[in-house]
Amino acid sequence: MTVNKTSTFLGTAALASLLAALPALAQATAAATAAAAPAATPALTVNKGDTAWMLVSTILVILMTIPGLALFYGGLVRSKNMLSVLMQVFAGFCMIALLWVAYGYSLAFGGPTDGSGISAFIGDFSKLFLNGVTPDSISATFSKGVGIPELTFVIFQLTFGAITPALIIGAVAERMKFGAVMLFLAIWFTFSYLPIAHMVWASGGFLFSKGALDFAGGTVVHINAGVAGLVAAIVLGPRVGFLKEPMAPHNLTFTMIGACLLWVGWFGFNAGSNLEANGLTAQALLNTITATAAAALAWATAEKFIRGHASALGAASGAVAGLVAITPAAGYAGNLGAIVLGAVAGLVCLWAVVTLKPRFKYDDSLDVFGVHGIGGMVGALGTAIVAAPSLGGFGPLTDGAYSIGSHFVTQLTAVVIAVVWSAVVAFVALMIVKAVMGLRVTESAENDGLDLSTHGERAYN
Amino acid sequence: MTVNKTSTFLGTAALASLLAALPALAQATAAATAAAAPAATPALTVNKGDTAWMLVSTILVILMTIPGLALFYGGLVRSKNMLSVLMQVFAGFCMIALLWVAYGYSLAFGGPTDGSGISAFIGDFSKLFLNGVTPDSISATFSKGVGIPELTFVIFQLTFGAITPALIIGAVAERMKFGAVMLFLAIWFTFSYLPIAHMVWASGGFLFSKGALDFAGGTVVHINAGVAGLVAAIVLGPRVGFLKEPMAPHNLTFTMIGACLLWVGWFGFNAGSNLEANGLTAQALLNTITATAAAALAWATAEKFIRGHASALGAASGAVAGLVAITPAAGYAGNLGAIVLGAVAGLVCLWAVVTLKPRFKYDDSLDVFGVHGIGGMVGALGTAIVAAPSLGGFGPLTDGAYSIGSHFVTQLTAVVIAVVWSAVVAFVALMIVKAVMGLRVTESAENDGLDLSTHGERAYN
Amino acid sequence: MTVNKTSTFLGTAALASLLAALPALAQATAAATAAAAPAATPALTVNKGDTAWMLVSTILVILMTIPGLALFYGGLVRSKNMLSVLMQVFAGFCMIALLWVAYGYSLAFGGPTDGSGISAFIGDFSKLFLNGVTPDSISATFSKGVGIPELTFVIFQLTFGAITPALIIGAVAERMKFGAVMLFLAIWFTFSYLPIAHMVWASGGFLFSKGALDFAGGTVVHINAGVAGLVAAIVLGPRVGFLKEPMAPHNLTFTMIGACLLWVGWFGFNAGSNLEANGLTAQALLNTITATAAAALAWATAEKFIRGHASALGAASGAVAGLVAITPAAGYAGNLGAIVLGAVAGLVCLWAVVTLKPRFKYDDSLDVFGVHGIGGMVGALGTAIVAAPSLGGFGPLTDGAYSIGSHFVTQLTAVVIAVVWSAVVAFVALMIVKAVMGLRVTESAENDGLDLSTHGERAYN
Amino acid sequence: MKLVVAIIKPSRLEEVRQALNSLDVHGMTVTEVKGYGRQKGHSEIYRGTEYAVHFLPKLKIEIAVDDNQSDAVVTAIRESAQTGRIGDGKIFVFDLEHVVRIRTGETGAAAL
Amino acid sequence: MKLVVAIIKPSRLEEVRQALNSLDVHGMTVTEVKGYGRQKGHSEIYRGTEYAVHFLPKLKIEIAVDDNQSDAVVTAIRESAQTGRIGDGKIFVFDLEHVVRIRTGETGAAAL
Amino acid sequence: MKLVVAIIKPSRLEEVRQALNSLDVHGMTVTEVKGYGRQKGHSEIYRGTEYAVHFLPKLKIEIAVDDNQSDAVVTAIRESAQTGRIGDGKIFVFDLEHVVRIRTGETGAAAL
Ligand SMILES: Nc1ncnc2c1ncn2[C@@H]1O[C@H](COP(=O)(O)OP(=O)(O)O)[C@@H](O)[C@H]1O
Ligand SMILES: Nc1ncnc2c1ncn2[C@@H]1O[C@H](COP(=O)(O)OP(=O)(O)O)[C@@H](O)[C@H]1O
Ligand SMILES: Nc1ncnc2c1ncn2[C@@H]1O[C@H](COP(=O)(O)OP(=O)(O)O)[C@@H](O)[C@H]1O
Repeated sequence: MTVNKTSTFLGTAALASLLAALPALAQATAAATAAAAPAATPALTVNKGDTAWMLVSTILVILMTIPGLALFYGGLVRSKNMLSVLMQVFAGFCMIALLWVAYGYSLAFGGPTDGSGISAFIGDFSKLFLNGVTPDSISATFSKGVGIPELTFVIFQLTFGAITPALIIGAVAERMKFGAVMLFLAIWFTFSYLPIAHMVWASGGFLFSKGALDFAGGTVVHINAGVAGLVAAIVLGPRVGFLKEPMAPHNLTFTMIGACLLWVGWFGFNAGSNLEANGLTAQALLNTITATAAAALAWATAEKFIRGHASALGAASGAVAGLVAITPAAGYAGNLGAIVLGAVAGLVCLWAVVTLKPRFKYDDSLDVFGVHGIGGMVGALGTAIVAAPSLGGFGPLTDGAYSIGSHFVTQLTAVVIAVVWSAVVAFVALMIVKAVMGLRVTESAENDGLDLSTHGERAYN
Repeated sequence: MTVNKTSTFLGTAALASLLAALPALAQATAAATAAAAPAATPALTVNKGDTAWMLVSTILVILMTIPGLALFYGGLVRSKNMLSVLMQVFAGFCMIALLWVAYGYSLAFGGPTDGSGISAFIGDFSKLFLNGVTPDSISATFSKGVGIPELTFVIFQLTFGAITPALIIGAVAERMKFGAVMLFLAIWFTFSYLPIAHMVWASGGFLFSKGALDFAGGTVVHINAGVAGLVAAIVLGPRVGFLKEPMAPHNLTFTMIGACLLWVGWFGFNAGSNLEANGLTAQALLNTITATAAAALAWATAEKFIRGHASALGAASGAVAGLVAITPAAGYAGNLGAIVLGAVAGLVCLWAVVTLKPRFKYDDSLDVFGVHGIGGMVGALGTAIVAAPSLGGFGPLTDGAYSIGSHFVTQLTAVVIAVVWSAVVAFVALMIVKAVMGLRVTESAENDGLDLSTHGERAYN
Repeated sequence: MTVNKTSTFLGTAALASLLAALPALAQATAAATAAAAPAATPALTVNKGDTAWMLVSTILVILMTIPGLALFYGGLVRSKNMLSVLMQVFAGFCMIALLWVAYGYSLAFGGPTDGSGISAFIGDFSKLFLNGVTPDSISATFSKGVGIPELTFVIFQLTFGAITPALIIGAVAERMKFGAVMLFLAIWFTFSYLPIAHMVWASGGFLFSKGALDFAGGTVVHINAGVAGLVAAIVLGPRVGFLKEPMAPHNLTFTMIGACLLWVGWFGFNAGSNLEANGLTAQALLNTITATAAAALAWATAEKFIRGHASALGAASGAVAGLVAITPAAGYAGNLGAIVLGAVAGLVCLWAVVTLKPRFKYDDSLDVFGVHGIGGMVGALGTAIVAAPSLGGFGPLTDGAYSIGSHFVTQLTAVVIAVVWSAVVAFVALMIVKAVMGLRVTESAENDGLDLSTHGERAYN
Repeated sequence: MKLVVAIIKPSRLEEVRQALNSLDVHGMTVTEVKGYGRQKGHSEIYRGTEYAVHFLPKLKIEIAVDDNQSDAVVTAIRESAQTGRIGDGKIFVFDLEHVVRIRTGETGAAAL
Repeated sequence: MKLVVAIIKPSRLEEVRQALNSLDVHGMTVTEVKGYGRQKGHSEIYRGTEYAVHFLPKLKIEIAVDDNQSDAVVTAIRESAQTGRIGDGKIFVFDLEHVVRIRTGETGAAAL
Repeated sequence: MKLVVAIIKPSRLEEVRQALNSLDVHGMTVTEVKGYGRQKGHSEIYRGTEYAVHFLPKLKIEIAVDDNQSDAVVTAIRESAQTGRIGDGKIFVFDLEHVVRIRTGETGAAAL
């Protein structure tokens, strides 16, 4: 492997200029409306019921990641790579948690809230290591006058920052170096997750100001991770033996457990994103049940028609597709809207996995793009529709009215920006990592399995 | 297979007339007391602590079902049927969740609350697709003036409606067609679960008015499902090789995980049924710990004496028996009452499984009747006793007094009604399904295992 | 086996006199400050948000034990002993839950709160079977005027009492008689856990009065259990074949699931120990994330340098070490303090397991001492440092100042007392059990595996 | 002595064991194997990908017998393992030169 | 008849199956085994303890063939299973006295 | 050449491996099998149902050796695998016609 220092520098420079150049796009008119982002408004009252709910939601999203996502992914690989997947998710979670405290929260939610200059695209360094955030600091919620301890917002958002890079792991499973995975996730988290989270969720963020709707992270989390996964899968190239030898999931029981824990944890993800415990939280939770149920049944039923068998893996995959799609719409969709959105996502993601992927022959090992990328797009665009009050939704009114068309355009803009941004960052990050340490394990290590070759252990004895 | 359309029609007619005929039994004196059922009493105040707790309880009951129940059952079957069990529970949960939103909630909790006419037995169609239920709607709790968002009541009750049919799956495991399971559960849910839930829990419900005590669903959930399981096991007939070849559980670790998650989720089930977060909720939670602990130890200890070995499966089975038995009594029993009730349930259910079942040779694959049916009866009848304030219980007083005898008679009435109702509905439903699509897979499919023959996949590779 | 009744009596007498003799050490000046222990102060207001949070925390600690700890331990043994580990943890939890209600709560938190006489060392029998504790009873929290239902305190503390003995099981795995494990845990719980919990946490307790800092149980839970585990491992002697035949973990996937559930449940353990849902609770939760993440990465990275492989089991073990170490400091440490404390604990526990244990050749099967004992000491002593406000901590001020030195001495005193107390009680308890029924299964039973020989079943078929 | 080896369907093990018991053959060794033959496999689909499964689960039974028992054992297995459906398996007979019982050191027919 | 037994690396199974197919050999029985030989094992470390793993996963393939096919089968296996790296395995050939097809009772070459 | 096959108790594998090593036999293939013989099984109870387990876990070791080594190998196994308790297992010796080392194509004793 030739370590190409020049390309590393070029890559880093490209990333830096990406961040630096984009503020030019910022709209001077970025709205300064009240935001999810913490602001020490004096009049905010904290209710311990909300606090309790945010603590629980945080814990749920962690459960969703470890062991939820780890098991969902782990069951799908061959047994010789089981621990490598568990370890990548586990260590990835640990690493991002520390980066979040170090600078992630500050870059995502620190800085001016007026969207001036670069602040439309990224926060600042004012809250490095949670500087100034004490147990008494308060963040605003979506309800006027209602606050929650800022630390609950910090930990809740930490879990979002941690699960998003972890999602990408499914695309590179069974062949990437452990160190390379870690470094790649760290770079991508810094240059793609943080700015996009800032743009969409921070007061004054570029997309936030444009009115992009993303209740719990369809764009920030799923499109973002799905696209990075696709790029990584293509750059890495397929696993040895891909499309030649059988690579059947080694333990679908673990995958099913993982899918169930993803679902359970996702209630914290989606309903927690309301930042309060009220009737709308219950609506978001209900939508997260019904959209998912509809998607699981849609996928399994379609499989029955196409292939003759409704599979358990199909139902689980459909459920995840539904969860992804309802994520941006969780608090905006009405009952019927959620069900329809879920069903559509189930069918479209099935198509992406069964038809789209084989056509292009990229080896997205565990279908991160097919489920999270595509499902995220269905959700982001569908949100514009199902949020319409005329369709039973709870979308925000502009001058007393809700225009599906204009919301659709905004959502599409957000999707395009996230796709391009994430793809560019992922590609450059991979080039850097390749230059620094190489991306893939040796072929013989891949044959032996990463558990033994990388981690020196085996899952089952 | 001969599709007998006539019998289908007869069956459907029988079900319909069952529902239609029963109101004649309704007591004109049905009490119109404040109920768990939502009623938009203007003076209700919502506390976010209660809301947070109801959200959490909902999530816990989902955890209890998927993956809890799915794993508990799945570990007990042979590995060739693992995914079929996971899939039936998973897809069953999805289907009922959608039916609940479509008409389940309306039929269970919609309609007049005065118990007039048919409303003593079933709700109406006023809340189809949650018509009129908004994030601002409020439901009453058991405390005067205290409300919770109606949507939290909707989702909490959704989980009860979903787990109950899923319990039945254990009785028909390893041999029933997937489509037949789904159709059977849908019919049984509609004609047995919904009316019994209405009768017991809705304001004006027939058994509610009679004062039947069922804190969290001993009758509605466990007797109901246990009896349906027994009927289904008998109608289906035994598995190929039953009592001839070994059918040892393929993975008791999964069964133990499942038992633990059932227990953990059951706290939401039982303590959540208080609809508030207060001292009585903690009492219900404590009872759900101690009754279960006593039952697990009682079963395992008795096994040690009978068979020479205290088995892990015995402890887990005992725990479930204890959970079932304390369910109706969770908020009524005192500390000692809960422990005694649990221990008795552990012993009685052990007897049901070890002595009763072999005597009648029905193949209730995973002992749904032995544990849920019998345990539910022990609990329902025992509640009359342990709820007595003289025994440390918290049962409701009538004219300042608590009569164990009269409560026992009421409980017995409720048990008998549930047994008969559920048995009739289950039988007719099975006949309908048999006529429509047949009940069992072919013998060769059963030999190959349902995972491969029905779902086209294997759990372990 | 010779049952030596005399030695049994001597042992019991020794334990009794240990308890009786120690009050002499009690400081007359034991502070009578407001305490975590319940006191029916009339002015306490209960907030349902706090109540909801305490209910959730209780459930989380149960999840942490069953299935969390059970799986973490179970995955590490050979498959022939899997069920025995699950069963010991499960049955142990059940047994202690009942003992807690019977007399545990009373001995830990009953009696005078002024530390007079024996009350500095142990509670009394005033609350046997929760006598007098009703759904309306209220316990004080750490905030003036804020109470929680006493029953939530009872159940929360129940889970602490139950998990502590369960931790010891890892040290005696794969060779101890089931009955002997149960009896040993019951005796040790009574004579070591209860007095130490009382001394550290009850108002008027000996160490509480001295100002020992133990937010969530570093001394009470981890040092206590770790030392008992070491003593038990030594007294029992090594497993047949120890250091001769391979005893590789049979299923590291279960161990990883267990580690994740331990972590998730530990949030209830640590953040629940604040007894309220507020900003400090979020801080404790954050510390429980970051210290753990730092420890997991520290252990795995060190392994990479020492052995060439960063293992998944290493990351999981490191995580547990971090969780143990942050336990006493959870609500006292600031952000950086928690990270440093975690990283140090990861490295020290790695040393204990890789270097210390082999040197002394005791067979602490699953490293209870190496991780909980040593990690607990690192945490207890480290708390004195990281709690310092000058280092960003939240430790209590004395006369407006925080002295690391004097706190360190207090912490060291608490550690020494716990080590000696637990070791003596464990040793005597083991001698009693040995005399009554013997400690180890026969060699042939050990060869066959405890699942078959003791429980009459096998985990996998 | 002979070693009789039979590849059978897993579900026939119990019948075979009983058939051999009635011949007073009380020793055998069983291995889980996968078989490939005229019996066709099946295909499994995981997400989008289809896998052809050519190998089916079978059991291999090995029985060491005295020369004169060999035919009876072969017949007993053939009858008890037969279902008449494709994939029933094969019986192979080998010459066995030497047998030792590890526990006692006995050799030849006495070791069986 | 002969029984050809080959110990091969698991990853070569598919090639071997295809090579045999092109010889018109359509039956075989496969067993998962562990092999010990010149190929060195590796060590695994769990917490502090290091385990030397001497045995490596291999597959055992058994093919009953008519005498005259035996050499062709051996050659086909040798070529398709070879990677040239240590641990490729062995081929053993045994004399097979008698074969029976359980389903039909056919014997000898007809039973293959 | 001979193929020495031993059915042994799983716990004896390590002793047997070392005993063979000291004879300079450095190759063998091991299979997990289940044995049925004089050693009685046990019964397991799951909920109400009792299962008789007739088959006990054993290991099958196969060692190809040159004719003149055969006796020494048999003796070494017998001694190292013996516990003296029922169920210790059997040793079978077969004639081995032909051996090939896949990696090199060597045949006969050179292939071992
Ligand atoms: N030539 C062979 N050598 C070794 N084993 C064979 C051979 N042919 C078949 N088998 C074994 O016998 C089993 C059954 O063979 P198959 O051809 O499928 O059906 P049948 O026995 O009914 O002819 C196969 O699965 C395989 O295990
Ligand atoms: N003497 C033997 N008897 C039986 N099997 C053997 C013998 N020697 C080797 N094997 C099997 O062949 C496999 C490969 O042998 P090895 O010596 O490692 O490499 P190579 O085949 O390249 O010489 C071993 O893992 C073992 O399964
Ligand atoms: N006739 C036989 N053919 C093949 N394997 C046999 C035979 N008899 C015994 N075995 C194998 O040897 C093992 C030990 O035999 P067993 O009769 O239990 O005890 P022992 O070896 O002490 O006589 C059995 O479990 C079985 O695997």
